[in-house]
Amino acid sequence: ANLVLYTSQPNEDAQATVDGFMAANPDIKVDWVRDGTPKIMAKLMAEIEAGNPVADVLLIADTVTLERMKQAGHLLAYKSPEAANYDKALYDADGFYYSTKLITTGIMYNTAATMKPTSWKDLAKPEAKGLVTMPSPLTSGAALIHAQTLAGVPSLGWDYYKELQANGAIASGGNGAVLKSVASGEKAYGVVVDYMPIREKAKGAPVEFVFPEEGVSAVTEPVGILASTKNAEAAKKFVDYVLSEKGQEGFLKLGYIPARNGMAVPAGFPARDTIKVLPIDAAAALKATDEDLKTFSGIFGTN
Amino acid sequence: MAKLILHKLCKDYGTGKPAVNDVSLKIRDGGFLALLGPSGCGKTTVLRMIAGFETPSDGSILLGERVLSDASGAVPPERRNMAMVFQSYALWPHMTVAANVGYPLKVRGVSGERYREKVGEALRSVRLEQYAERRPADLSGGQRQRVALARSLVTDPDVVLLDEPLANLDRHLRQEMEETFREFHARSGATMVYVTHDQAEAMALATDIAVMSEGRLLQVAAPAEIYARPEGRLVGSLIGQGAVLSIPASGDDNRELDWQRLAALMTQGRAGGGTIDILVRPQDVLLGSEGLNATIETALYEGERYALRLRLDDGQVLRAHGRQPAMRGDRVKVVLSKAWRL
Amino acid sequence: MAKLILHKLCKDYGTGKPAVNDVSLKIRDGGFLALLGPSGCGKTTVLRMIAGFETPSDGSILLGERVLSDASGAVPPERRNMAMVFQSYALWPHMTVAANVGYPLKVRGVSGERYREKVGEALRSVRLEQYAERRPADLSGGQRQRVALARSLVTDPDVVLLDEPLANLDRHLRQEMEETFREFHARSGATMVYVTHDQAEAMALATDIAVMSEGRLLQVAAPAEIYARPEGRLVGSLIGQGAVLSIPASGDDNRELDWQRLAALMTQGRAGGGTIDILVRPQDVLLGSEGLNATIETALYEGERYALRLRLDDGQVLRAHGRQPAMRGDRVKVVLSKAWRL
Amino acid sequence: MPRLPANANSQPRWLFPFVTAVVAGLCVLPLARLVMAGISSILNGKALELLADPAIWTAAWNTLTTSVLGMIAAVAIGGFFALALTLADIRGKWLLSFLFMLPTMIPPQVTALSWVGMTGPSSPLLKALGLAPPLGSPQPLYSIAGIALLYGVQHSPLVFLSLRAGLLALPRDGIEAAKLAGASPWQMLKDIILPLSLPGLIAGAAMAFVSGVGNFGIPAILGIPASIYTLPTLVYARFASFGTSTFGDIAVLSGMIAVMAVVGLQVQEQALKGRDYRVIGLSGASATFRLGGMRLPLELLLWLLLFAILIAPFVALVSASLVPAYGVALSLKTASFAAYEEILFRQKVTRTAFANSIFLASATAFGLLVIGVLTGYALTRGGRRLAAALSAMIEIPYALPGIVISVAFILVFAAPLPLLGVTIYGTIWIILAAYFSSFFAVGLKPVVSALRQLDPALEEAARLSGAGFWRRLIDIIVPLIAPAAGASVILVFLIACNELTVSALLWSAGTQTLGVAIYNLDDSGSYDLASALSVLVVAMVVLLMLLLELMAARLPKGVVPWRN
Ligand SMILES: Nc1ncnc2c1ncn2[C@@H]1O[C@H](COP(=O)(O)OP(=O)(O)OP(=O)(O)O)[C@@H](O)[C@H]1O
Ligand SMILES: Nc1ncnc2c1ncn2[C@@H]1O[C@H](COP(=O)(O)OP(=O)(O)OP(=O)(O)O)[C@@H](O)[C@H]1O
Ligand SMILES: [Mg+2]
Ligand SMILES: [Mg+2]
Repeated sequence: ANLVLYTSQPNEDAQATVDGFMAANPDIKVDWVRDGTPKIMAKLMAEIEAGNPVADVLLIADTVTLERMKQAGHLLAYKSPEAANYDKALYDADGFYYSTKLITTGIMYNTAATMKPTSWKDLAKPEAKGLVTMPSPLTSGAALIHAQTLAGVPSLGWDYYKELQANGAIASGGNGAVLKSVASGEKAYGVVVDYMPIREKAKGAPVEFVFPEEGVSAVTEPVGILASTKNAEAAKKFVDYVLSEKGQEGFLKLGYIPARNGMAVPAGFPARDTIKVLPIDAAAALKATDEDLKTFSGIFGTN
Repeated sequence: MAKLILHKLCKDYGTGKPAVNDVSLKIRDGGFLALLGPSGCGKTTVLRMIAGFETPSDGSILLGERVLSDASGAVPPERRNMAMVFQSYALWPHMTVAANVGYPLKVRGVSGERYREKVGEALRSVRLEQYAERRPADLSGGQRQRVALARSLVTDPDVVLLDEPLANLDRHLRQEMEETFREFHARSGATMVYVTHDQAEAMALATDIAVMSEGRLLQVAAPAEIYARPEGRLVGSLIGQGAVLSIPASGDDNRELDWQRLAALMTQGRAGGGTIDILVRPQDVLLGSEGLNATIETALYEGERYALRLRLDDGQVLRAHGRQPAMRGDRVKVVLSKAWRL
Repeated sequence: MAKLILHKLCKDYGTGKPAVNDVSLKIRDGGFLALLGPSGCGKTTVLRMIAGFETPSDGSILLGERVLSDASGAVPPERRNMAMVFQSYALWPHMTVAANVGYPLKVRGVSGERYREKVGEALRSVRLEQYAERRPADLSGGQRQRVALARSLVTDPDVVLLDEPLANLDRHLRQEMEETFREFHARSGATMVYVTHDQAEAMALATDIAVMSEGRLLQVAAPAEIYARPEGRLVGSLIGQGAVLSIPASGDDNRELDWQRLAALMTQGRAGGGTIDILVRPQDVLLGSEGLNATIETALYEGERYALRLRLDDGQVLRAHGRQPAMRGDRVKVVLSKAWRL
Repeated sequence: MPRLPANANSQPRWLFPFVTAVVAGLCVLPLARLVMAGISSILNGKALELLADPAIWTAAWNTLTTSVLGMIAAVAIGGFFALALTLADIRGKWLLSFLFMLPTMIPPQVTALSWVGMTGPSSPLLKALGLAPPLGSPQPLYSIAGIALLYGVQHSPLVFLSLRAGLLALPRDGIEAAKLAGASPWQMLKDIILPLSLPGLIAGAAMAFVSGVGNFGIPAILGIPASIYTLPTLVYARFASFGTSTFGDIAVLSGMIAVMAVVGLQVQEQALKGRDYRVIGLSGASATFRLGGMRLPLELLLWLLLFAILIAPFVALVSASLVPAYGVALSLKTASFAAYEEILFRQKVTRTAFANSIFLASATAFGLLVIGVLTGYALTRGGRRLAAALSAMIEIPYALPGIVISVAFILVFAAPLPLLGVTIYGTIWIILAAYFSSFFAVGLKPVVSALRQLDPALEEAARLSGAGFWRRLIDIIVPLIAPAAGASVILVFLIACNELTVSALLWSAGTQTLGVAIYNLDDSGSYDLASALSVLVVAMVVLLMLLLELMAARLPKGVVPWRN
């Protein structure tokens, strides 16, 4: 049977990744399915519940999700030789999952906006009153990680979110919705993942992306192998490939910051070492997830 | 009230043959016109034009001074103050019998005690008091027809259009309903137009009878007149159960012919000079020991008497009444005591 | 073909009063039964049970040896090989006239030349050859009824059910159609059940007449029999246009009463001994210079003669025929030449 | 003596068991499996904890209010169009009806976004009028009323088609009788026309309500910014944080949605009860109202509504497909057909998606017509009580968010089928099965209401002609309910054609649907490609509708909804 990949990467990216892998391993054929993280997880969990998971390899948004899979015993441990080239914080010590790239969350603004924000705090200023939008952690995995990350920064914390809420910020949909909202000028500022506004700007959209001075949160699109796989060998090859220099270059070409040490950054990004990534502990974040979601929705009023 | 005038009315459904063709008719104020004619001759179409459901292809309709419809436009049905019994009843299935009957009142803003009273009265007049709360679907055919009847008589319309309103009723009810019509007509003074295929009904009710055929108006006259002096074969054969015979032309202008004259003409043989049509009513055909030779073709028991169909030796058909049972094929002699030249 | 047997048939629609109540009836093989009765008496319901659209609440229906319906179940209508003319026609609006008529043939797998021939023949017999390609919605009321008629006669059914099939037709067509029924009946030998409110029609066509009232069967007999010897007030008044009088009991068993006997009874006054009902037919009421005193209540012109309603001095109503015009309120004397004790 | 069959009822004996089996297979089984999956979590109280959360109840309340208000809006808009276009002498009926079918084809998110754009600071229209609110002003559509309004816009064609079928069955003479009784047009509408076409109207309203209950796209875009959650958005949120209790939570939330749908159905049954809608005699109301001086204003109003409902969002869609990036103003300089080129000639997924969606949509539409007619027949002719239970079962899947249905189907079909040993999971057949389940209610409703209006004598006459069940179904019943059958096929086709949430989880390589393709493009930031594909889908549907128009002469009267 073919190797089956479940991924939340955008279509073209997924196709490029798979094409690259198949070019490197002509004897393995890969079928892939892509969807938003919540949907792909719903699909996978339902398959597991039904006793017949189809996927062999997962390549999805955030480590928290894979940490949950790991704890539920759905993942296979594999120590990839490529791990040596990676920062220890970027993969699971037992080899259950490996980060593949950095997708940071920062601030975008419409070029028509009067204030040019440089820090997270700027979004709570009066100039931004009613003009800020961000993705909801209930919809987007990256947004959840982002909230958990900022909440852990002493100078920001949940109080920062309360200020935002008081300043008329809204938490809506996913990153795509934020992008549209800001690009169309409906809102002036948005909290959003980096590659979207950078790509759109390149196409001519009236937007700008900034890496705030406090630092950015990041999701790392980890890869992991399902415990139930019948294609373990091929799956391991796939993991090795995405972690390899070749695989990482592929991501770079697609406009992402590779996770591997010593790689360049895509056009439009500041140099890798000037980007300050705020740390997050996947296991701890997982434990706090329900609590954090509640806190967040408490602030933004789903009650 | 006022005169209802149809002026050169035409209606063509686009089927090639006009359904109504050049019909002109005056119905006097408070008149009661019966419209008679074979199936498909355009009676319903005339009614529908009077009501305003069909726009005439040509001609006009007036009620007194008021133009109801002509080339320039038409008054919509809801503002004509007419009532109609549809051939298909047209009851509203979602309303009870009482609501069906009371609807024209409701529309006119009648309510409360007066509404109940009027509806009750109308239902009583058609013997349906006990069915007030039923739905039309749960009624028998005749009962449905009576609901439609009650509905048409519940208000005070200027014109009442009745399309075979008694077709599905038994004799007793029919007589009662005829009585009801007569009373209603006398009381309200409404102009009534009554389509029927039953000549006896028409005679019994109407002040005028109009006979149509293939979209054309053949004759309009009072019942006695049209019975006594029908114009043309069709009217003659439609009114009264007479038979039409073709006999050699008499040459004179007299239209009433007696047996002497008839015997002379009919025995004289087919000498030139053309033929004329005469109408012979069954009651004027006397069976006896003299007269023309005829053969009994059919003899139908009608209760009171036998309806006989006779064939004369020259092949023409006569109708007669007989008191005695008769057999098909029996030879008889007949005298025609009276005939009418058409 | 075989005998159609209704055995203790009941139908209750759940309205409190059964629509059909304990009706038992045998229609002989190839018989022609006319079902007569006032509006709402249950005629259509009987037909619908025979056809299988309603399951009887009680009782059974047999066609020869074959049980069509009883407590244990019923043969579905589509396997009864019957045909019916519905009171509401039930034509299919999406099909042409020809397709409506031909549908029973199509279902039976008849096609090609034979199909066209049969449909053509059926349409010809109801005079609708020219309307074959019309839709029912574009026909007149009588034309629709004729389509329904043609549809019911196009196949060779075992039983034909006719629910007031001629109600909307004029006299000429009616006579032609009666002829068609008679021919069809003779040719096919099908058992016919014919609902009508027209006693003359029933008499003319049927081999047997059944009279119903309020769901019950009152009398079944041959036409002459039921005319001559009606049982009970209702049958008496329904068959022939007789009037029913109440007179002092005669004390003897003779049911045919002549004028002598009647005069004696009626003038003897209301001495004890109870009363009896007698039926007096209009043709037996002779207006003259002697006899009972009566007042003319209404005199309706019927063409051939006047239909008179007379009120006797004791308040009872009589019906009579008069040749001369008569005025309301005229005093006359009548002799009752014949009467029948009900 | 030969034994008699047990009933002379018009249903063949196999029909009711068959229908029950179909409903059990399509509707009950998947949902039962979902509940089973959640049962441990329900048992250990985790899922029930959910019910103690006031947020759930707020969401339930929001769902209810938005759906009810949305239904009212849909009835108002769709009903207005249906009445005006079937009963009045409006000019250009053909075009108006034709265009009015299309809003169903524009994905709800697109409609929502274009309305937001249309009324927001960057609205070209408002800018041109100088009425554009300043950057960042509050958006009035982010509210219960806004969501309801868009539900109304999105679902009004459902009401339109269903009511129209009811109106076409009106008895002509019944309307004439009302006119002659002196009823003004308004009274006639109120007393005769609407009550008589109530089955169609209520069916449309019920579909609009249930569609609102299950809608995700609109509250996701309009609700979440204002912190208005509905049960479907909450369900998605549950999936976002997949945990051990998720199946239990989903089962509980679905249960709440199901209860809402069933209550709605009950209300509908009550509204229809105790009345008779069987039309006696010939039906077919032709244009009944002459509008006179009212005609022009009414026509203007119709076109204005159509502009807001269809043309504006569609123009937004087209312009988004012509500019290279979101937020770039469309001008001659910025416009390019690059997106179409890419979609048509480079993306091979486009062709697959078109083929799959057309196959799925037509198979579902016609399959459900067959099942719907059989089921409708059994429901209207059979016992009331069982029928009510079956209707409820059929209703629920349509009310549930697509993601729940698809999860339920994965639970049932991920493992190989017992006995057969083959698995349909991962093939196109599982999507088809899920569509059957999900759109059963849409296909069934118009058919049932038309059967309710049918004069029973017409079928009786066919039976006496000797026509067995199938025969009269094909020859008599289906042609007689043709307008409703047409509505059913077209509705299901349109909805299935750009359906997203059901197929989102069920597709796999090679079985992408158009909805999935558009969503994926959109989700990965290729807005221009997504818009271009959406435009192409609309174009395809218009093409198919024109094809239908060409065949119209050979179809029964009333099937093609834009023909009168
Ligand atoms: N579906 C029904 N539900 C309740 N009652 C009904 C139903 N159909 C008929 N009835 C009642 O049953 C009785 C008999 O009805 P049926 O139709 O058999 O009368 P009928 O003899 O055919 O009368 P008509 O000559 O007026 O057609 C009537 O009183 C009628 O009101
Ligand atoms: N909508 C229509 N389209 C085409 N032709 C029609 C339409 N309605 C009636 N006709 C035709 O017009 C003629 C007159 O019809 P109309 O209904 O007026 O007859 P009628 O005198 O009432 O007959 P009946 O006594 O049978 O009811 C008939 O030949 C009929 O076929
Ligand atoms: Mg007529
Ligand atoms: Mg009847």
